[in-house]
Amino acid sequence: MTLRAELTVTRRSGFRLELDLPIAPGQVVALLGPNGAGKTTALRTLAGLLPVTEGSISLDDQVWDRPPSVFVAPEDRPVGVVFQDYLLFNHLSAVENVAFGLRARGTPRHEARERARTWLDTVGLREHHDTRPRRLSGGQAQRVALARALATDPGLLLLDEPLAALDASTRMSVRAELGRHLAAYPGHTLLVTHDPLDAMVLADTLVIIEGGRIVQQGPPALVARQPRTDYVAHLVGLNLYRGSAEGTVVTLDSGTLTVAEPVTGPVHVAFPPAAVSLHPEPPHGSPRNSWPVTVAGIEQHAHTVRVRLDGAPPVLADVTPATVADLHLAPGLRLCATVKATEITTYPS
Amino acid sequence: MTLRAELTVTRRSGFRLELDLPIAPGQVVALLGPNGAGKTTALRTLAGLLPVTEGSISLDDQVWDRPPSVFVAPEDRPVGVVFQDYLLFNHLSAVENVAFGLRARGTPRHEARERARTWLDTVGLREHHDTRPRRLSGGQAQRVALARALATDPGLLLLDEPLAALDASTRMSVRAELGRHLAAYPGHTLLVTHDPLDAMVLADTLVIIEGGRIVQQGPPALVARQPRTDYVAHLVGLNLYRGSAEGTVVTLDSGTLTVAEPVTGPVHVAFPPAAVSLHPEPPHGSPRNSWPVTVAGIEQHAHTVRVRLDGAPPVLADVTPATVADLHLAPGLRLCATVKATEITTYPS
Amino acid sequence: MTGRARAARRGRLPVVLAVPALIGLAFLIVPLAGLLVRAPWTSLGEQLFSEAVGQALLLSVVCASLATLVCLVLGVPLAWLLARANLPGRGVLRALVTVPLVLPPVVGGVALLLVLGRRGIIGEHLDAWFGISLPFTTAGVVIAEAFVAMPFLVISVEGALRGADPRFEEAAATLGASRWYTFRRVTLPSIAPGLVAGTVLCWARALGEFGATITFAGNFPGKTTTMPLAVYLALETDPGAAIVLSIVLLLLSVVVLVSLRDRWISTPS
Amino acid sequence: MTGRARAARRGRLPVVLAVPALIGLAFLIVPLAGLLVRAPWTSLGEQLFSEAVGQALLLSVVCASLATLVCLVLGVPLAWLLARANLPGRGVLRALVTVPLVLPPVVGGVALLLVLGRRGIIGEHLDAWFGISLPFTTAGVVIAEAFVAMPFLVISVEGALRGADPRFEEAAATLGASRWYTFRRVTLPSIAPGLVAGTVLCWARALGEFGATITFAGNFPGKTTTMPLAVYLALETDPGAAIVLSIVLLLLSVVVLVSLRDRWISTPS
Amino acid sequence: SSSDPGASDGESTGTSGPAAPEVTGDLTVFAAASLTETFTELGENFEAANPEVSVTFNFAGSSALAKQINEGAPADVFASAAPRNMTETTDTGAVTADPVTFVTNTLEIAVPAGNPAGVTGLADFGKEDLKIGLCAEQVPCGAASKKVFEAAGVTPAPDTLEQDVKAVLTKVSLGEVDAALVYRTDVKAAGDKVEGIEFPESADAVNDYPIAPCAQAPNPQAAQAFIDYVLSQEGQAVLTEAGFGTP
Ligand SMILES: Nc1ncnc2c1ncn2[C@@H]1O[C@H](COP(=O)(O)OP(=O)(O)OP(=O)(O)O)[C@@H](O)[C@H]1O
Ligand SMILES: Nc1ncnc2c1ncn2[C@@H]1O[C@H](COP(=O)(O)OP(=O)(O)OP(=O)(O)O)[C@@H](O)[C@H]1O
Ligand SMILES: [Mg+2]
Ligand SMILES: [Mg+2]
Repeated sequence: MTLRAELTVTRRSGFRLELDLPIAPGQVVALLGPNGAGKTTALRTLAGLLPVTEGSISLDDQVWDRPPSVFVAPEDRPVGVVFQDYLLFNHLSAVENVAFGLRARGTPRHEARERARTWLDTVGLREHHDTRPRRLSGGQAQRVALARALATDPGLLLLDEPLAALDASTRMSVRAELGRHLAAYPGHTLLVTHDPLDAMVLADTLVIIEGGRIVQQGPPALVARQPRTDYVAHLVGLNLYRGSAEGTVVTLDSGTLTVAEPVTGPVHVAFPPAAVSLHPEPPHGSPRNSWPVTVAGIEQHAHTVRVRLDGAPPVLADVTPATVADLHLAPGLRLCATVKATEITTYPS
Repeated sequence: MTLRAELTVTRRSGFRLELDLPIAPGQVVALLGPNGAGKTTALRTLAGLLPVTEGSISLDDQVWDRPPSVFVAPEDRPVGVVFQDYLLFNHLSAVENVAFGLRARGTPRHEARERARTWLDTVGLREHHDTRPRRLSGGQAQRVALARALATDPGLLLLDEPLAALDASTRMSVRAELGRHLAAYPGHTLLVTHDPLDAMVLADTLVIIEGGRIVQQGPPALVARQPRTDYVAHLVGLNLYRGSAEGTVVTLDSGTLTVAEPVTGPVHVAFPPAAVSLHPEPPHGSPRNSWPVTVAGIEQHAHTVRVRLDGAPPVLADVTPATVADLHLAPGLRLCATVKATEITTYPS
Repeated sequence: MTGRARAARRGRLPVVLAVPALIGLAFLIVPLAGLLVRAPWTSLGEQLFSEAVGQALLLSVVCASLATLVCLVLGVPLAWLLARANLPGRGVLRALVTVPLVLPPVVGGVALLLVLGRRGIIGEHLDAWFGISLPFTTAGVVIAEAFVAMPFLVISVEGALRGADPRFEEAAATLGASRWYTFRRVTLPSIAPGLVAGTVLCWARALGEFGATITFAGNFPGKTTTMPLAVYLALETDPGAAIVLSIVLLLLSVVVLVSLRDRWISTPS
Repeated sequence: MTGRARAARRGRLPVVLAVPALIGLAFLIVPLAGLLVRAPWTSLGEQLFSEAVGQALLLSVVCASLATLVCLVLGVPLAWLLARANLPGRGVLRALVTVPLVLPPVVGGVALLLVLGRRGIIGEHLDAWFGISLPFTTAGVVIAEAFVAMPFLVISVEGALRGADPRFEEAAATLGASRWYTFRRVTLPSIAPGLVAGTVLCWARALGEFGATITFAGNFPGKTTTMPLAVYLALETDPGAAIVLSIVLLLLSVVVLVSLRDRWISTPS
Repeated sequence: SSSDPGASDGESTGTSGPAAPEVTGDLTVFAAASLTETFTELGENFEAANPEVSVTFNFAGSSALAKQINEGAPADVFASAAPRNMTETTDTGAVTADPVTFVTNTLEIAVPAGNPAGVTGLADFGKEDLKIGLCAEQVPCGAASKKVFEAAGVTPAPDTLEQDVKAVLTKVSLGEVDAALVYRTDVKAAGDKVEGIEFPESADAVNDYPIAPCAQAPNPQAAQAFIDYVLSQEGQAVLTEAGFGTP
């Protein structure tokens, strides 16, 4: 049941997108890239709103699009899309918008509305069930769009910057909710985002495109460890772990971390490589996390150096070239890594 | 020439916005708040697209809106608006969109287009002068909207999340460009954003609203130092300085900082309070910045403690309660603050 | 000045629009006023309450409404086909659909007779196989009116469809909505104002239809004599009465339009 | 199968829409085909190339186009007034504007005579002060056609205006555009399809206008005899010729519509 | 000027005229629009005389009626305002019986009430400064007009050539034209808004109104009975009252 997209799309403006993208069931692929890279174009092609020029899209042995003869209409593909500009139906209330996909697929009216209401509650719009989209604020509208796409339980979720208009705290909670949903979700997901945190937290695989071409792809940890370009390095600079929390202590697969915000249960923890300090000796002071590491690799980027460190847990650190000289950084060197608890973001996974 | 808005707006949905907002000439006010707080409503009221229910809006001695008798139409107010959903004219090319305001105000066609082209180049759309909005990507469209609002040199700029759809690196450069423009700009600016960095960097004053009411306002540094609510503390946690850069060294009003990215000339530098480590003794290790500080105040927030520190420069640090106990933090205590160079964001001001 | 009045000031009219608008309004309304002024009001009462007039009025409204219904059922899908489907030669089809507008209605009636009359290309078979004869029946009136009025509906609904943003239909498709479901639940509501305008044009045109009706359906009181036919006959005998009858027809349509449109149309906020 | 053909498959039609659409199409086109079949093709040539027919054709096109121009200049602002301005009693005004649709055209002509005729309310003064007399002139034809056709334009443009998103006009206002500038540069382009539809309806209706024209402007070859008048007269003597003339009129309008509309209309992508 | 309104209408209550036995059922009469008033009255009288019969009229222009009959309309009787339209139906066989002329009509000069332009005779129709309305040659009254002008040796200078008499008459009654040639019956029907002026040449152009039963008349007996009634003295009285001439 793998979704395979090996395609080329040419637009009248001369823009050309080449994509080779397999998505396994249950997998979440994050599509990242600068403005105009072709992210939305890719989504539209998978949704069936734009036929491919060459190549094909298929889900398992079912071909969705292969010129010159095969084309499955969008309504016959089990997709759910959050559009970058939402495209909510202005003449329907929030509940009716969310219920639309269910109704279209034959769910009885009452049940469809019931489920739509639940979804709206999930994204924090309990008070706006019967509001028309024009009367919603930007962030509220975006959440309706997200609920609408999720409500039909589609086999392929296509999310185009689904959290961009949300304020910081709503974003946190909706992201967590979305993460929970995606973790239990058997379908395929393609997530477009400009926020590396969204990408790293929600996705199993990152695909970075620039100018219509894939420049790098792979699991977040791997991409972060070995970014091919400065752009990628800048974009995916994040140490990300799964673990199990008990108060402010998170037990990882190897090692533990102390965080500021007490939580319980399985969590994600993340902090940027820049947040990691390296010391020859364990320092005394505010950082709550301090553990021995060994330099495994060093890579120079624009103005910073990314240091791969083995340890429990293994970690990436961004330092200045001056630090490299100062500490005589070289593979094999033993050091102490420190990270402040307040630098670590946690969210339930 | 101060803009004064002391108003109440009631919407049919029952939402009520109360705002008391003076903006001095040349001042940039950032309006922050969760989704549905009333930010867009406030902007529409100032633009004249929504009449106030009570109160008044006036620019100096010229009254724009005061029920029951005075109302100046939007086209007679010298405003420039970036709408949250852009509202670009679909039948006009990017250049024509940007030139629209100039043409409407009587600038000759050729000159208007010339200036529009310059603006598009400024926001990085050199290759999309003649593209229709429907053929632009989300981020490209948003930049056209920004250029359109700025092109007329309005007396009051109203920007509703003008950078939300931009990718990280474009956002950085457009933000810097916008900052440069606003610094030299004699008019009044109201900027809505969800990004604290945008707010702290671009604005002189922060106004935070929740549920239609102002919960706190003041200069960024002051608000960051004494946030009234956890929401505000979380939102505006940023150490921000102006200084003058020479390579990787930035000289501030008091003290210097080492940064990762070499720049020259006047700059902003910023880092979050969480990036500041506190040590009883200067530690040896990767952090490039380390200077003596004295605890000036301690404030408990949800799970973290914000420590105000005097020094050169003065700085805010977020630490865990465990650190407070561990280091026996108390006003007057002398410590050493360290910040990694790679944690510091710099941008030309 | 209330909030409403202030909003109205916001909507103050630019002279360059208001002046032609008012001239246009005068151009349409002054002749009606002329009719009202010159009408022989003394004979109004007896004209108005005669049984024949009542019959004709009722028949007019019923037939025009039925014809509008037919036009909606057939014409809206046709408009959709012209606006959305990728047909070859669509431009020619569209022009052909417009053509009955140009055809003098009497010739339209002749054309209908040629096709649906008892000796007509199709009518022959209808008569032979099913014993159905459409001319000179009330059904014939409905058909004649529908034939003349449908292009108005089709063209204006097609215009509205062209103006509507097709991306909402795309969004509906990604939600699994079939074309038909999308059409009902997304397309139609989003062109509501255009649809109402087209329906009004269609109904009004059907209500005023004369030439095709008298040719195809004849002029049988109680069966096919609609108001315009009654007006025509009255012109033969008593021009004053014809004017009065026309005014009755006008009043009726104003009443219907005012009462219906304000229910259907709510200005978007 | 080319890319275009695949896109067409994407646009495959739901039966529930396609069937009524095709019935509707047949309903409008088959009677025209009936006319074509029954037309006396042998006499076609001489009918077609007679000078009188050429004159009538030219006059029809010129008058219909001028009438459409008048309607555009007066009707579009009127539509805007009805759709956007906060007038009291707007519903009644709108219904009154619709009314000339319902008026039997002959009565419409009488109404025009009552107002603009030699003894009419206004015409009297026009005659006395300026020596202008409109009946029996080509200008009279234009006026009669405009009177009958304008409601079509007004109602369909008004529908389009109602359907347009007013927030783009708001955006224009914040950019300092006056109402009039906004109207020209934002409102009109955004309702282009509705405007084109309204213009087509208006032109076609004017081209086919008969009753009001003959009543108000009379029938004098080369001056006021338009094609529909020629058709009516031909119907009296030679029905075959009338059909041929109608077909000429149809062909003309198809040619004009096909050539113009495809230039004006580009399907939004 | 012979426009004295007789004001006496259907005084002819003399019922049960010719013994037309056993006429029953529905009778459909297709009659020219100019016969609306008279035939309506005749129909009522006929129904009164034959209680078993119900008469339905279809009034429209003669040419439209001819077309309808040719296309198989269920008509019993066709009364045309011109022989030409009747010929259209006999040509196709829709009417097989020989048509009978049941009335005639002659032209009269019609001028607006008070005769503002001082029109006295046919000669005035040649004056360029007068507004003149005539019927188009294609319609019967136009053809008749042409004949009388030829007979009188006048070259008319019309401003409009109308498609039917009523259109001309409307313009006369509204004062839009100073003079027009129309039928006597029309002048009569127009009442006091229009004055009629008789002229000698009108005798040269008499218009015949033919009537005939239709070939496929659903009710041939009633059709014949109705035609007989129209031609009877009683029927003719109603028609002459309205200004028609007897054949
Ligand atoms: N409808 C269209 N027709 C032609 N070209 C288009 C169209 N839409 C987008 N493009 C062009 O294709 C390129 C890719 O656009 P796309 O919308 O896929 O970018 P994106 O990666 O989604 O960017 P963003 O982050 O700004 O949303 C851009 O250069 C854009 O100008
Ligand atoms: N046109 C409208 N009519 C009635 N109520 C509205 C309208 N637009 C917005 N509201 C309501 O007013 C409140 C404030 O909306 P507003 O758009 O000002 O929020 P916002 O602060 O801009 O939020 P966001 O960050 O999501 O854009 C919301 O509760 C919203 O539902
Ligand atoms: Mg995009
Ligand atoms: Mg908003």
